[in-house]
Amino acid sequence: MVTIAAIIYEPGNSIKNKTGSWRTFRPILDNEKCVKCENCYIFCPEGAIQEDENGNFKIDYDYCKGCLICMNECPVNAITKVREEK
Amino acid sequence: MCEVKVITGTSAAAEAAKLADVDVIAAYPITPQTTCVEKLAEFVANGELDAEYIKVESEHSAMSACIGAAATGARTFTATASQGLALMHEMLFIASGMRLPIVMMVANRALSAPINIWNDHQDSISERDSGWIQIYVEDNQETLDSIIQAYKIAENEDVLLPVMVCLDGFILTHTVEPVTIPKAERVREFLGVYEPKHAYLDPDRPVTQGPVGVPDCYMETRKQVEEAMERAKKVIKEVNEEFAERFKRKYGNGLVEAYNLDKADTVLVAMGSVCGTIKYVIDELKKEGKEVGLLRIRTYRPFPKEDVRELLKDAENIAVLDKNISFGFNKGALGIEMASILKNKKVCNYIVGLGGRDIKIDDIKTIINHVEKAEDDTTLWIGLKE
Amino acid sequence: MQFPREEYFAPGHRGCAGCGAAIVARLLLKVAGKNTIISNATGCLEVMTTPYPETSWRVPWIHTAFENAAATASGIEAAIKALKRKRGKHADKKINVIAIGGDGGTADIGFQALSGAMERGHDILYIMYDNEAYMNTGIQRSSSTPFMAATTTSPAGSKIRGEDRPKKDMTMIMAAHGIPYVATACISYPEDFMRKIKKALSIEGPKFIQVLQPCTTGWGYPPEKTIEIGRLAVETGIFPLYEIENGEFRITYKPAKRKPVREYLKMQKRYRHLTDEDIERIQRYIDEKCKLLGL
Amino acid sequence: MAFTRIDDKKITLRCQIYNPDYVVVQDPTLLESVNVVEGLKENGGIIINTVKDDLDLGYKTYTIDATGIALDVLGVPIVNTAMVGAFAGVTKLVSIESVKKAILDTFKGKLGEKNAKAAEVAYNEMLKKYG
Repeated sequence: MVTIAAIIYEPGNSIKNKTGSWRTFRPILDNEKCVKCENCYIFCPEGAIQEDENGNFKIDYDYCKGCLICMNECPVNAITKVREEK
Repeated sequence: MCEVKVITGTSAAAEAAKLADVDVIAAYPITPQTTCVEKLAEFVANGELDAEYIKVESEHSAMSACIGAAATGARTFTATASQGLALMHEMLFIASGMRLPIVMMVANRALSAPINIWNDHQDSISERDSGWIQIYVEDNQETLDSIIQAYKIAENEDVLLPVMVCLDGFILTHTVEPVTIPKAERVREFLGVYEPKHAYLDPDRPVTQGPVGVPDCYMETRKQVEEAMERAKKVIKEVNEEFAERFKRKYGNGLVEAYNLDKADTVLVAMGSVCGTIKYVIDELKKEGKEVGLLRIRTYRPFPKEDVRELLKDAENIAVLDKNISFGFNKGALGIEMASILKNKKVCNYIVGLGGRDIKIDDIKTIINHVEKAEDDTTLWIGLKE
Repeated sequence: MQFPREEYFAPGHRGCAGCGAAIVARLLLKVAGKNTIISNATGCLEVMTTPYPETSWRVPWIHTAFENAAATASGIEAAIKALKRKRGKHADKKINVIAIGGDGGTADIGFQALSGAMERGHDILYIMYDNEAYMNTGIQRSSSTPFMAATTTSPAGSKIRGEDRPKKDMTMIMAAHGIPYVATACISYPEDFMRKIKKALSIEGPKFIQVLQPCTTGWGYPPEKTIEIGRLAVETGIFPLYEIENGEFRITYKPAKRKPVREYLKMQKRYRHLTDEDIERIQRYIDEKCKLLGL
Repeated sequence: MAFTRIDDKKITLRCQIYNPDYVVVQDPTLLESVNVVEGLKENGGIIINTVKDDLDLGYKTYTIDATGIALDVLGVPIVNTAMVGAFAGVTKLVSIESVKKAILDTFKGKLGEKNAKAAEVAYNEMLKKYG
């Protein structure tokens, strides 16, 4: 049933929409090389790169659209790309 | 005790907004509405009304600001006329689609071109399909009472639609009449405080209002507005009754007002202040032994189809007066609609009073004579110069 | 930890891969935080984030129309004031009322409502996310489209070579309103942008930030270059970063040596019709502007 | 041009007035450009703001120097309230108390008092002059 005035009462429920399926290239983050500059974290349009409990950055492939801004902005080439094999 | 003030229609509207203790007013001046928003500015400036008054730069922004305020849970009021209402057009649909109980006074005035500041109904009739409840009042007392009622109707959870209270420019907006002003506490008791459950912007409850209505949901939202309109008929009647109990004034059944219908074969159907003139003529004719009736459409949207059918079931000559014209159809909106629901009856349509053309006693008599003699549905423009 | 970790802009939105507008929204909410209400003009950001029944917003958000994000925000701000005063609502918090619109919704159709809201002194922050054309409707030119850029309504033809008018200077126009804070920003400089949001939100009254946000689809470059191109816009001086606080002008980022604009232009399809002569002309124009600003 | 209807019953008639019982002329120069008595009922009356005393318009004519009263009492030649007082004095259709109350409701403070005074002066003058 459509809500009154189509109001959406569930904040941020777009997480249902897994945009990871859009990807052509998959960024791979090498934590060994990572210097924690946070470039990939802050520039990701999806917020798909987050810090885990160990302080390592992880890419959430459910949402990563494969734009590769992270790879382009990584100063130490810790992020590389591979072709998604769908 | 109540106080009686001798005031204009626009002042009555301002008094009503004050009594409703509105939180936010957003308004832009336009003749003949201005004296309403001036009065409200005065109330706010004097501390008689505790409200935020946004002096917007256009009517489009007036309605936009009202929508923003109503969507935040505030009781809001604005007023406009004619070109201003036309400029709001886009936002009117958004207000109703977002189900925000905004109340607006419309000082009915003709639309340009040529520019004309005087009364007719073309402005609000052109917003017929905007999802707003439309109430057309006959006098200044009804203006005040209807605006108070409008909040009660609009904020009802079965309704949640905006309401425009339409009063005739100059004829009501600038005419002083004795108006009984109810006590503020009693109006507060009647209305309560606006506490929306569906739509209010609050960081503690982050909702998204006004999203993209994809084809999968849009049509349902339209149906919901239509259903709310249907429910509004009942609510309007109930509010009219409750208002009558508390304040001893009522307006027909809230949707329509029947005047001398019982014995009359000839019935005039009209909206707004001209109904007063028609009543006068009816009383005069009665003295001569002639019975003519009036069916005043008070609530034009939602349209009181059932009441109209019932009340006009015995009428033979039905004369519908319109202060608007649907170009290319040579009828007014009310004329078209009455004909559509009274299929086997003679329904003649009279285009009257456009751009402030005076509607005289003789004009009403001409209409009565014409409809009684007419053989078929016809349209006549009344009061045109040779 | 350099940047705040809270995310009030959820993934799953329909922005293009590499979308700069999404970065604007994400950074904005990181600074503004929970106690924020957003009034969003019609445009890319609105469309890509709220296809019913899904929303990417974790703060209260409203969209009403294209030209009126500022007017809608005026109403919200007034309502909060009235409800606080009359009914003690939201008494415990300061709510950031933020209007956000694209360059079309801000510099063109929304200009009147914006000017009105700023002039009236509402306590709101207006964010103009500037991608220099009507991207949502298919890359038509706006008054914020730069000189000679090709769009679908300012195509590079044999007679007219792209946009024939210079970019409208919205920040300076807003500064002329005498409001307490205006600034330019670019998503490629997140510290600068976020500092400006923070500062703006600490100031009472109307605030305006124009944030440049490269658009992969509209400008014609591969999505991974969004940030790089934005950086070049600043490094070449075609989009200088500054703020004007209470009338005081301050450059917030000064390139050590301005890069030639050619580097910026050559990366984008919308400029590929430019001749060397055209590029020189644009360079001269930038040099003049930068001289005025002290860059 | 403006018009007023006075009745003990609720007034519903909304059209303009074509056959008045009284015509009130606030500005005597109108007499030269407008036929002010057009449509005036046969036994109707006309109340004119003028210094002249010998006007004959073919109807019962009542004259008053409302401008003089306004200048005296208000200090400005705005004659509306004096003319209302004059109308009450001639017609007795409304009491001077009602007139004064309406004026005091409309204009606040000193302005209201002065205007009520102007109405009263005109009212008394008409009573004296025409009984």
